[in-house]
Amino acid sequence: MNVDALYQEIILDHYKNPHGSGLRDPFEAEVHHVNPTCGDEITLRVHVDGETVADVSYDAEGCSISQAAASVLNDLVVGKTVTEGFALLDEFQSLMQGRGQVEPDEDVLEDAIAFAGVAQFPARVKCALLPWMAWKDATAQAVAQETEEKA
Amino acid sequence: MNVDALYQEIILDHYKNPHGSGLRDPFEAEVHHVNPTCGDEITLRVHVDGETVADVSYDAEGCSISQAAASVLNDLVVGKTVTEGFALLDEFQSLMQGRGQVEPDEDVLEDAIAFAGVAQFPARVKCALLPWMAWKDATAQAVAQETEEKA
Amino acid sequence: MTAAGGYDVEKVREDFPILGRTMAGGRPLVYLDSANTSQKPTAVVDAMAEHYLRHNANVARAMHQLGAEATMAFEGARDTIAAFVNAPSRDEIVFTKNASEALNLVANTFRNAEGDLAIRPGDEIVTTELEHHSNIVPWQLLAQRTGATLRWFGLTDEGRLDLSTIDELINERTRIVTVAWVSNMLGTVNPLDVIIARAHAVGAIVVVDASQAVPQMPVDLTALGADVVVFTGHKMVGPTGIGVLWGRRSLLEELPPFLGGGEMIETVTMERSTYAPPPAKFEAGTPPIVQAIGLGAAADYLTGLGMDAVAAHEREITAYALKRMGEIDGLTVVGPAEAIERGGAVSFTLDGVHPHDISQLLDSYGIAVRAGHHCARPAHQRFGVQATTRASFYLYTTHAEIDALVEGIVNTQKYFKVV
Amino acid sequence: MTAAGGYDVEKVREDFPILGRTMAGGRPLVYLDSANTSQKPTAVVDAMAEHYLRHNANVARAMHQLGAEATMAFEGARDTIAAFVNAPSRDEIVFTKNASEALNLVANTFRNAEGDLAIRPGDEIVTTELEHHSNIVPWQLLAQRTGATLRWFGLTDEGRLDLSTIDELINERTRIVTVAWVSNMLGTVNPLDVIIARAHAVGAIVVVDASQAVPQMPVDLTALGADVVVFTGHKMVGPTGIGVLWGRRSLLEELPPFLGGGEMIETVTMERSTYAPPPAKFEAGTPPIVQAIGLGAAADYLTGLGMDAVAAHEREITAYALKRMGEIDGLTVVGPAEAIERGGAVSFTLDGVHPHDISQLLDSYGIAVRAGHHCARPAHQRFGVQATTRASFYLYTTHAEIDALVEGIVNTQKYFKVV
Ligand SMILES: Cc1ncc(COP(=O)(O)O)c(C=O)c1O
Ligand SMILES: Cc1ncc(COP(=O)(O)O)c(C=O)c1O
Repeated sequence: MNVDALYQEIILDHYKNPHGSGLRDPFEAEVHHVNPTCGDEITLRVHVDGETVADVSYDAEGCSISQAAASVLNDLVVGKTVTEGFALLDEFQSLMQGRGQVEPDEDVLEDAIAFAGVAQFPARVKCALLPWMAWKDATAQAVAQETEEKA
Repeated sequence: MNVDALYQEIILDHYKNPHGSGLRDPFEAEVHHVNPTCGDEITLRVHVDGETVADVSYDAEGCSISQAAASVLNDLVVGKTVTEGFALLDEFQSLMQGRGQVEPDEDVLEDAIAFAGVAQFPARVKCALLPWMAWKDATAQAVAQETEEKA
Repeated sequence: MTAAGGYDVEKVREDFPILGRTMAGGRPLVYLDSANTSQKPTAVVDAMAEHYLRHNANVARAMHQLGAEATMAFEGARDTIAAFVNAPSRDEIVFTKNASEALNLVANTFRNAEGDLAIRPGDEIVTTELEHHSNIVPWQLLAQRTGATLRWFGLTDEGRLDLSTIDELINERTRIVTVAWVSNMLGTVNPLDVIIARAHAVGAIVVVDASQAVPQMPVDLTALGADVVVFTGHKMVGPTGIGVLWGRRSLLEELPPFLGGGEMIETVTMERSTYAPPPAKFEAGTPPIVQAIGLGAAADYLTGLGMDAVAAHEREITAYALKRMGEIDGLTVVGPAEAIERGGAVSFTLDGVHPHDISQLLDSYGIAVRAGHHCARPAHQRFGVQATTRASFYLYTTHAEIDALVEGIVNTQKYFKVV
Repeated sequence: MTAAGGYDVEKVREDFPILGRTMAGGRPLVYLDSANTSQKPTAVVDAMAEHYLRHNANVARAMHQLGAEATMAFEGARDTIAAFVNAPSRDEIVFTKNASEALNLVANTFRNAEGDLAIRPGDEIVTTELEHHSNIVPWQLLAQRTGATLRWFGLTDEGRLDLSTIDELINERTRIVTVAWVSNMLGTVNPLDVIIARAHAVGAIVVVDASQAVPQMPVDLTALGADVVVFTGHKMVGPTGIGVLWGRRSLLEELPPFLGGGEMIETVTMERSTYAPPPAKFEAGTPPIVQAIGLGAAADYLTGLGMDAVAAHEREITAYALKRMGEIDGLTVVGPAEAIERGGAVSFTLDGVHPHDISQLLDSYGIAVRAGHHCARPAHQRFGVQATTRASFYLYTTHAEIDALVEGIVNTQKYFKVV
């Protein structure tokens, strides 16, 4: 358990300069997620345009890991289709829950491969997943809403 | 811890032939006491005449120790003054709670000295005290009532 | 000596140092009070001591290495218990302090439930006459406090539930049906399938008190199909201070919280709070961490023996006890006299000797049994007795111990000159 | 090295094997998370193991020799705890599963109280902004469920209760005032005398959460004069799974039961039940027997060191920590900065590094601290921080460990390049 595996340079960079942070309009769904154990919080908005995740904007308070995860999430899913986004979530989640045994695919996860080290720190996995769970929740709501409007 | 010390002949005799059992009139107070741990129960009435404990009548369900204790109680306190009765209660109680270290006074406690052995069996002390506690409660009520009536 | 199911009882007894104890008068201990609490194997005690001395930390809240070790051990115990009873999900396992708290948790949360789950005047709650007080009093309190009506199954003379009125007793007004799987006094194993089917047909919730079942038989909660099942650690070779509530997830999600504080929250402000999802929602404060770990070790121990083998041994030893006790003149078994659909608790009366006096005499021979109403006073009332003496058996009970019991009872009769 | 109060800390540490552990990377453990849970001395762990393996039986219900041994040990523990906090009577000591349950017991019984004790709309309950969630949420639930209003003391910038409005806050409508003796986050020791005097002047009940006080200082409940005081075993070198509620006898007698079942009854019929006098009334089901025995052993251990000496050590080590931590640039202590009316929990923030990241780095050096809101989110909100890092000390904490902490914090700053 070497902390350097956790605090990769990429993570600290995203932490210092988070991509896409701040809450923006338009959005179809906004959620507020909390990590009750430690108090980390995120408010996250999703703007879905047709099939596409047009924007993910957020206001997060938390540790380097959860902040960097929000930034990387923004990088990865904005501009992708909802389906692609969920596939990325799956990929990220299995990396996180792999206890350090899963080899991440850089072509798919890009900067998120830096989170491979987090998987060795079970207590921090929740930090990395916080923004992703918020995104999942918000996107599901946004899609449901869209489907309803169509119906 | 020899059971023979507990089951003295005198106790078994009182158990088989309880003195004064059955509920009788007149009475000023009736109480129902339970030993919640084991379920032993006693309904006990006290008839106080002036200063004198004129009658103690009871209906008891329970083990040999609690039944014999009711019988011995009846022998000891009926005909005594209330004050003498409470003194006997004190004497009996200190014998019971003496863990077998207290030497009973036969002139005072008469057959109740046979309960000396019970004191060595902490779990059974409650059995021996059940009728006495009921008597204490009922007598206190009877006396309080009398005082009220006078006032 | 090998039990029917296949383990060596004498070898198993070596795991329980207390069974080798010598009591007053040089008598070897004959422990026949396992329905009250079971003895503990060294493996369980060691697992707890080891945790305290090497890995102790608070769980969930602590993110350091010791905290991770403690959390892993504690949550690992939840996994073990879920697997032991084949719960549909490990997140449906709530740790409580004992079975009584688990039953009260359900009654108390229903008392505070709103909407669909709220209990209203006119609603009915059904229990049975053979329940342990812990499965009666909480429902009496719930009924008193909500205006609902408490009703109950009566008992047949053999000590089985009288199911003849089931369709009237469990009706459209019935909201909750609660029943012991195995009676701690009569030994009766209740026909849960029939009761669950009827209760679910009218839309009632089924709560099962499995305190005497989980220690004795293989349990498959997924197959059972009840809504809530509770049991207690200390009767299944586990520690005191821990019980288990399994609840169907949707129900646990809908019920309001029970105790507030500690880690059961999502977020707290002075004005209001929101709550964590189950099981955390029902685990306020520092949980019984080391007790859960001990219970996990207990489940592992039982799994090591094989619950089929434990159940087979229980059946076999109970049948032997019923046969031998049946030979004693003046002894009446209260409860099923045959070892069919029957657990290993045998309550009895003896003509002319009060249960306390029986247990006292047996104790003087080193034989530990229980006398009284065994927290099942209504069942005693039903059979017109104020108290009984109960001998109860477990995986470590031997035929020789049954023989000692029988000899002890006969000697008791001689002592009190009733034969 | 000898503490101010007179015991040899290095010798005492030998009683706690875990303190000799080596963590990842070969780092010796520096355990600074005792406000979360304390470590346990061998004497406490051995007392419990010995009981399980030699004397285990259920209490009260069992009249055999093992039952008598278990009952004597369990009730003896009640005597020990009563003496440890100088309770007016040992029958006022109720064993719970933790402090959270004890607080909920009070709130929940008031929720169901009738007559004089009933809580009605318009009634007020007063708490404070520095409470642990376990002393907030139960009262929020009580207020929601009865229509009462929850009010609270705010905090000064130094982290002390703002008593300036006490006469308005505690008024004739006030029914219950509940307050922590020592804050688990800020370390503040609250002026109970002033609060109790005012509360009693208006006829309110005073509940004291002594979870962080009883482990650290000599406590005299008879002198204190509160109505209810709760604390928890695992923070005072005792086991998990046990807490204590002391309540004034007249109050315990008047309040309705909390959990129903087991030995809390006097008599049970299917129609209705009556209840045993306290403490049994509030101890439904098999109590945490062995945990109570362990807690008794813990109290004996603390008494052996002398609570005056423990308190003196705590004061001295806290003063040293505050001084050394004050030397670190960018470190802000949240809570009283001086070791006056202050317990041994020091929460802080560090410019530019999130508390989780601090605790993670410290953990990599073998130093165990806690990061988060420490179940005191409102107090964090009050100080505009979402989380803090908390180092907390106890009777076994050394100056060298404080030095290691300070060095660790400085290295953390370097690691995250904030200095
Ligand atoms: C001040 C205070 N109150 C209450 C509690 C709750 O104690 P427990 O978790 O043992 O119920 C704690 C500890 O977490 C505490 O520090
Ligand atoms: C059938 C049954 N239910 C409930 C209980 C209560 O268990 P506990 O005392 O552990 O809460 C018991 C044991 O006493 C029992 O036998």
